[in-house]
Formats: sequence, C-alpha cells, structure tokens
Amino acid sequence: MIFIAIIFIFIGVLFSFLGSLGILRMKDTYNRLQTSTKATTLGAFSTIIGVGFLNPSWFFKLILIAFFILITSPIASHSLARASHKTGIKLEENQFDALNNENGEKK
Amino acid sequence: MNYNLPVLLIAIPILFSFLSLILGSFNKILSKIILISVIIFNIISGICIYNSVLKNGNILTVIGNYLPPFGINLISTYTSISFLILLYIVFLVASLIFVSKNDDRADKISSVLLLYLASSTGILLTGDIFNLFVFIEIFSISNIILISIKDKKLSIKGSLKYLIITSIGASLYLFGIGFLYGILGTLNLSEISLNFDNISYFSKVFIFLFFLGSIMAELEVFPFNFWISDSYAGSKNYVNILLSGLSSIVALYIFIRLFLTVFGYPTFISFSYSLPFNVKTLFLTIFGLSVIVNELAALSSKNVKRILGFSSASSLSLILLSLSTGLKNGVMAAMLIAISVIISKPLLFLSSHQIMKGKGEKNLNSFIDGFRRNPLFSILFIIGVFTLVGFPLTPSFWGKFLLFISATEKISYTTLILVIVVFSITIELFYYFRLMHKLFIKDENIKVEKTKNNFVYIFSGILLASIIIFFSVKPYFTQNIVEKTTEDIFDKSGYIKSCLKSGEIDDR
Amino acid sequence: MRESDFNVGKFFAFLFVLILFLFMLSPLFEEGDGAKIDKNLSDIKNRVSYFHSLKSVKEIERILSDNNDFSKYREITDSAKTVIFGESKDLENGTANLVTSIVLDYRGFDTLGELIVLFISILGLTIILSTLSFAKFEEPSFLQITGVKFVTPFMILVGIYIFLHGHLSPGGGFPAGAIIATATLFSLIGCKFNYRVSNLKFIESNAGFFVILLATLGLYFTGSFFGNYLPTGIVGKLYSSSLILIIYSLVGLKVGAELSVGIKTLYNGEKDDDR
Amino acid sequence: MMIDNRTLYIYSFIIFLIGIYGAITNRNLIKILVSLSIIETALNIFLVSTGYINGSNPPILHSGMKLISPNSINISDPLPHALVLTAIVIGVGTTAIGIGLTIKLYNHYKTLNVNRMGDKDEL
Repeated sequence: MIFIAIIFIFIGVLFSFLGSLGILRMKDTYNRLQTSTKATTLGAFSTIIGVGFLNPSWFFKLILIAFFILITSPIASHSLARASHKTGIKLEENQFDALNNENGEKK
Repeated sequence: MNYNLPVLLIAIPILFSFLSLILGSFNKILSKIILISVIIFNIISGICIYNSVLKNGNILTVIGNYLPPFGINLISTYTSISFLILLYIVFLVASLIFVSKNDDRADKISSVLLLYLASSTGILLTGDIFNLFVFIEIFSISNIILISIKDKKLSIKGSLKYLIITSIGASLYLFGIGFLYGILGTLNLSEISLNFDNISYFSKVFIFLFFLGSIMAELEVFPFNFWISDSYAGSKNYVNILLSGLSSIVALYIFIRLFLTVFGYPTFISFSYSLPFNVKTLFLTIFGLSVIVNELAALSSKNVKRILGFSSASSLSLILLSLSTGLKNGVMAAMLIAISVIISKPLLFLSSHQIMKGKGEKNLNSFIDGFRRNPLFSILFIIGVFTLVGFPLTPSFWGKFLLFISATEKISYTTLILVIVVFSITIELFYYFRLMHKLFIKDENIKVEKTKNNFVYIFSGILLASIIIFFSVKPYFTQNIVEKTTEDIFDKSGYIKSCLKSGEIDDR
Repeated sequence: MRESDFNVGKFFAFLFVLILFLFMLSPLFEEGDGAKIDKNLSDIKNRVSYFHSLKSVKEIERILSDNNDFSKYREITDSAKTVIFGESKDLENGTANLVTSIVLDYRGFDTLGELIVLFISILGLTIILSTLSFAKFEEPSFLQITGVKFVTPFMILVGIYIFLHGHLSPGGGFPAGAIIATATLFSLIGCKFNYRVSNLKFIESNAGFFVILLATLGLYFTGSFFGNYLPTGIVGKLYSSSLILIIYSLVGLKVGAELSVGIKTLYNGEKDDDR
Repeated sequence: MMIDNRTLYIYSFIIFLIGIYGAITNRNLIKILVSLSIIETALNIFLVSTGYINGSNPPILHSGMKLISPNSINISDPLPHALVLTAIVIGVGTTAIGIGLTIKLYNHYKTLNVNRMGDKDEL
C-alpha cells in the first residue's frame, strides 16, 4: 500500500517539477501556460491519489479536492490566456494567430 | 486597583469611529459632532485619570481579566498621562480646524482622525511590546492617509516615502520583538525591563539596534528624515499641526519608554564598557548631526511649511540630544523644551497659514506686509517664535539653560553639546527673524486688505498662546510638572512594581 | 540613471547587505551565555504561553497573588491543569485551537488593533482613490461565467465554515474573510455582479461596532475590557468557546466585507457606483 | 539536512536581506513594494521559528490528544503563531495603502520609475 502511494506521489512530484521546468524553458506566455496547467493538473492528481492510498479515511475529502482542481484549473488557464490575448501579447515564433483575421487585426 | 477608565480612552474613539461612518452616511455633520464630543470626553476623563495618578501613583488596567504578564495591560504613569493631556489639547485644535472646513469625505476623515486619537492614546498607555507595535502601525497608517488627503503630487509622494520607511522600520521592530520573545519568553514591558540585563552581549546589541532603527523614522532623525520635506509641504493645515505636535509627542514617548525605562540607563552604561562604540556617544553623534542637518535644510528652503517642518524635526532632535545625556538636568531640560515645542509648533503652523491666506505661493515673499493684513496672527506668530527659540522666561529658555548646566557636569561632552546648541539657536534665530522681518516690510504699491479670520482659528490660536504664556508666567508650576515627570522617567522599579507587584532592581 | 552608475550602486548595496548578514549571524555563534536563544527555544516551559496553552492562567494568578510576586511565575509550573480533548470542561476557554485562544482571549486587544489596521487601510484606500476612475473591463466569456457561477457558492460556504470553526481547526475570521472576498472578486470579474460599496461599508462598520460593544460589555460583567462572560463548554465541541465563536464570526463578516470594498475600489474606483 | 531553529534563522535573515537589497536598488515602485512584502515574509518565518521546537506537534488539539503539565507538553509555542497572524494582516494593510498610492502617482506621472518623477513641477 505504502509502496503504491509512494510511486503515485513520486509521479506527481515529477510532473510538478517538469511543469515548473517548462515555465523556465518555454518562450512565450501561451506555451508557458500550457506546460504549467497541464503538468500541475496531473501532478496534483497523482499526488492526491497517492495520499489517498496512504490515508484511506481521507478518501471523500480528497475526491472533493480533486474535483475542484478539475474545475478551476482549466478556467484559470483559459482566463489567463484570454487576458493575455486581449492585451496583445504575441506568439514568439509562429506569428499566425487563428483568432485574428488575415491582416493581423483582432476580430 | 483595577481602574478601567484608561481603556475607555482607547475604546470609545474606536467605537465612535465605526459609528461615525454609519451615521455619516446619513449626514456629514453628525460625524463632525461625534469627533468633537469624543475629544471632549477624552479630555475630561484624562484629567480625572491625572488626578487619581497624582493621588495614588501608577494605575494598572487589566484587559481580558488576565493579570500581567499573562495578558495585555495598560499602565498610566504620570509622564504618560500628562503627555496625553497635552496631546489632546493639540488634537482638539487640529480637529476644530478640520470641522470648520467643508469636505466631501468628512465622515471618512473624521473616522480616521478618531482612530488616530485612539492609536496615539494606546501608544502612550500600553504596557505590552507587541501591543505597542500594533498601535504604532495604526498610527503610521493614519499618518499616511492624512498626509495624502490633499490629493497633490507632492503629498502623495511624501506619504509613499513615509510608508516605505515606516514599513521597513516596522519589520525591524518585529525582528527585535522576535529576539526578545525568543530569549526572554515574554512580551510584557515590565518583565522585559526586569530581565534585560541578563541577555547576552551580542543579542543585547542586536535588540537595541533593531529598536533604534525602527523608531528612527518616527523620530525624524537625520538619515531617515527625507520624508519630511514633501509631507509637511504637501499636506493640509490641520495635518501639519498633527504631524508637528502629536507625532513628536508620540515618538518622544516611545523613545523615553523603550530606551530609558525598559532597556534602562544602567544597561546603557554597562553597554559602553563592552561595546566597540559607546552608546551615549552614538546617540549624541546621531542626534547632534540630525540637529545640524535639519537646521541647515530649514535655512536653505524657500517654502514656509518646509522651513517649519525641518525646524520641528531639528527641535525634536535637540530634545533627544538632551535626553541622551542621561543626567537628571538633561532630562528636565528635554521636558521643558518638549513642552514649548509641542505647543508652539502648532501655533506657528496655524498663524503662518492665516498670514499667508489668499496668497497663491507659500514661499517667503507671501509673508510681506503680513502685519497690516493680519495683526492678530502676526503677534501670535511672534509669540510662537520667541517660545521656540528660547526667549528669556519661556520654558524653552529654562530648558536650554539647564542643558548648558548639564553639559558642564560631564566634561567629555561639554564642547559638543555647547557647539550644537549654540549653532542651532543661531540658525533658528536667523531664519525666524528673516520671516519676522518680512512681516513688517510695507509694500506701498498694493492696497492692503485685512484678512477675515475664522472664529475657530482665533479661538485655537489664542488657546495655544495662552497655554504658552501660562507656562512662562508660572515657572514654579512648570518646574513642578517637569520635576515629577523626570522622577517618573527615572523610576524604573516603580514602573515594574506597579505592573508585576514586585521587582527589586537597583536604579543607577 | 545610466547602466554604469547603476552597477556601482548595486555593488555597494550588495556589500552593505553582506556586512549586515555577517553582523546578524553573530548572536548565533556567541560563546557561553550567548547560545541562550537556542537553549531557551527548546523549552516551552520558560515562556508565558506555557500557561496559555494549558489554560491555567487563573490558577497561577491565584497562587501568585498569595505570594504577591508576579515575576516568579516560572517557578510554579507544576500546578497547571491537564487538558484533554473532548473531556475537560469549564476551563478558562474551551478552544481546541490554542492559537485562537491566544489571539482572541489572552491577547484579544492585539486582535482588535489588527482589525483596526485592516479597517483603516481599506478606508484610506477609498479616500485616496475616491477621485479616480479606471477603464472598464472586458466582457467575460461563457466559460468564465459558468465556472464562476458554479464555484462561488462553494467558496462562500467554505468561508462560513472556516469562521465558524475557527476555535477548533486552523483558520478563523481573517482567512475566512479573505476567502469570501475572493468569492466576491470572482463574481465581479466573472458575471459582472455589481455590488454597492455603501452596503458593504454598512456591514463592515456594524460588525466592527458590535465587536467593540461585546468587548465593552465585558467591562460591565467581568470588570475588565475584553473579559469573557459567557459559559465555556467541553473542549472540542462547537459551542465550547465563550465569546470567541461570536467575535470570530463578526470578524469574518467584517474582513470579508472590507476586502470586498478594497477590491471594488481598486477595480472601479469608488466614483461610479452609487451616489 | 535537519531543520532546526538555527537554519530557520539563517534562512529568514537571507530572505530579509534580499528584500532590503531589492528595496535599496530598485527604481520601480511596484518592485519596491514587492521587496517590502519579501521583508514581511522573512519576518513571518523568523517569528514562527522562535516558537518552533524540534519534533513537536502543532498547537491544535485533536481527538485523543492530551496536554499534561509539566513534562509531557509536546506542542510548539502558539504565541508566535498569533503574532504572525497579526503581522500578516498588518502587512496586507500596508501593501494595500502602498498600491493605492502607487496607482495615484502613476496617474499623475504616467511612469513607475522613481527617478523620472521630477521635482520641478510643484513648489
């Protein structure tokens, strides 16, 4: 039981680390958002599962926590991306923006 | 023994500051009425406490029904309560001026003023070091707000500078508290002062420097005084009165309480044997430098409010200089100078504001022909200047005289103190006489109109001037007060005994 | 300022900081008595809070007032009571969270000051920013609206839970107020829920008024400000702490309303809502 | 590495000095405010460290927990935690006021750099 828990927690920590590494390595805002949200979601999830194996009596609370992370994390990343797009932050390499028209103006 | 009036001095203003917001949303006049009535209540109960302190000695007020050192307590000593009454008089003047003006935000500002009153009372009465910190924070935040009321670039810049310097100071203060609590395990001022000598050498130096650094900004001392020039020049008239009168009382009291009563002069002297630097020399150097720098800054500035601000900072430093001689005469001198500065500085701000009324620029030239425009306030201005500089028979004169005497007692510092005091008096005389000379210059080209004075200004100006005259005419009364205050400041074991009911400690 | 000047300034700042650091380390490596910080830290018995955490201040006070010497309280540590979760009752205060018992009972006056600091700073914010108005924000997207509508009620519920259980579990009025204020921030951004500042101010000042009124009533019932005059129950039950539950609830409401006022002021300026 | 009071002290000093360094060298008002909050964080760590005892429980009673005097009291000191609560709230208040003033100054000067806020304009 403890062994499985440790494996899950290890995976979670690894993904959180990779996510924070991605924030350092990626070049622009949108890529950074992608790495951070995706990696931290998985990281948090597997950590929660690991803790659930360690302490089965906390199962219900942990499900609630996981549920709220599942709901809030995409909304947060969506609002961040939307805000940065509205304020005019551009992509680093590929200048093509599907949300703009051909002349590069906002729709 | 458990005498609860002092806590009401803090609780009632807080209670009515909330009420002032609630009722002020209906009618702004209600909040003004609340402000004035709370101050009158505080003055009356302050006088009651003064009488009972005279009769029974220090009063201990317990909060939360837990005796010290377990809970928080207030201690009303003779010093604190007489400082408090002075403070209330200055506050009454400032708030009367505030009430006489129209302001859209009157309810909010009167609420801030009430909290200012509560916090300064709390600083003067509290017997707990962390509680002191909380009240200092409230005090400095309300100072920041009051400076920034006048919505000009200068005032906002001044208040931001004040905020940065005080928040660094506050963090230093908290570091000091952390050290003290980690070593002694208590937060009560009396218990700290009982055990402070037992702390090891480096930690003692540390705590001392932390607390000194933290109250430097409040004290308007030289390296930390860069907020003065903007905040005095950019703030409103009643805020100037509060800053110059009230702020200096509070800062002075914190200095006296922390460094003279709690850490104690005996500790200072034992310090000086083991430290690479002598604490007394350090103090004298800092404060003497501060006097000189502030006087020079006042001499070089053109704006009248700036001149007065720097001059109040320099006189505060002079008071601290005479406190840090550590002699009985020096402390008495400090008290005498403090009385005259605290009352005359608001008078100067008030009367200079009335003299310059109607002039767009607030520089030196707006004083020209002031006597014909506004004779009453010109006379009040001259009274204020004479009191501040030390015209014979004023308390300030006796104070400076005593400082000379105390300087001759300890030979090693005599020249330093003499030079500083003479220097400061000379420069003060120079720039104040320049201002007073401008009052009597007649400008024949312009037709002079007499300024109409508001009744509130006349009342408060005459109140302050009559207090000064009272102190000067009755020197024995003044001497009595000052001697009692000095005795109280040096009475470390009495302070501890009133709190912990014990504490044998050898003074000096 | 040019780059070259800047580097010199930075270098001197670094030197200054380094010297400060070396100086700050000095008390730790002191010989003899100097290690006092470390020595005392390992023992809670040398501190005032020992009696706070065993809830036996009154007992010690009784013993000390016979001896008439309050500076020797450290010598009589044996007479403190035992506190057992779920069993001990009629103690000085029944809070299971010892931090709360210090914050609101033994050092309640500090918390009053803390409340006032928050109050005055938000008041100052509204005074300072009252003449400004900011640009309007963008319309929220569908995802944001749905998410906010889903999450906000839960957040308010959690906030209320936290301030009601401030004496049993970590948390209390201030974090709860912060959570509630976050909920109002979400609803402001997400679904343009435009609350009136004056209503919130009314709640805030009333809550503050009642906190001080409750504290002042202690003057009448127990003879000292902030004294507890309600009975205490068994440690660990919801109704175990006398005044603490009521005061923390008021604090939670007050802080929530206050921070919401601050958020609204920073969001829009106070100018263009009511009036 | 074992974490005891001494390490916590040193860490909090380092963070404090980082904050001081930032407050001295930065010219941007927002960065100065950030440095001030870094100083406050250092302070909170320091205050908590004064109450920390190696291997002790948190000062919150839970089911089955006993506090027996004088020998078996195994909780960390709750008083510094209370102080830290107060200190945090005070820090929030100061930061709020600072941000308000900064917004106001930005509105006047259209810049956040302290050096560009000239003194010629008034008085």
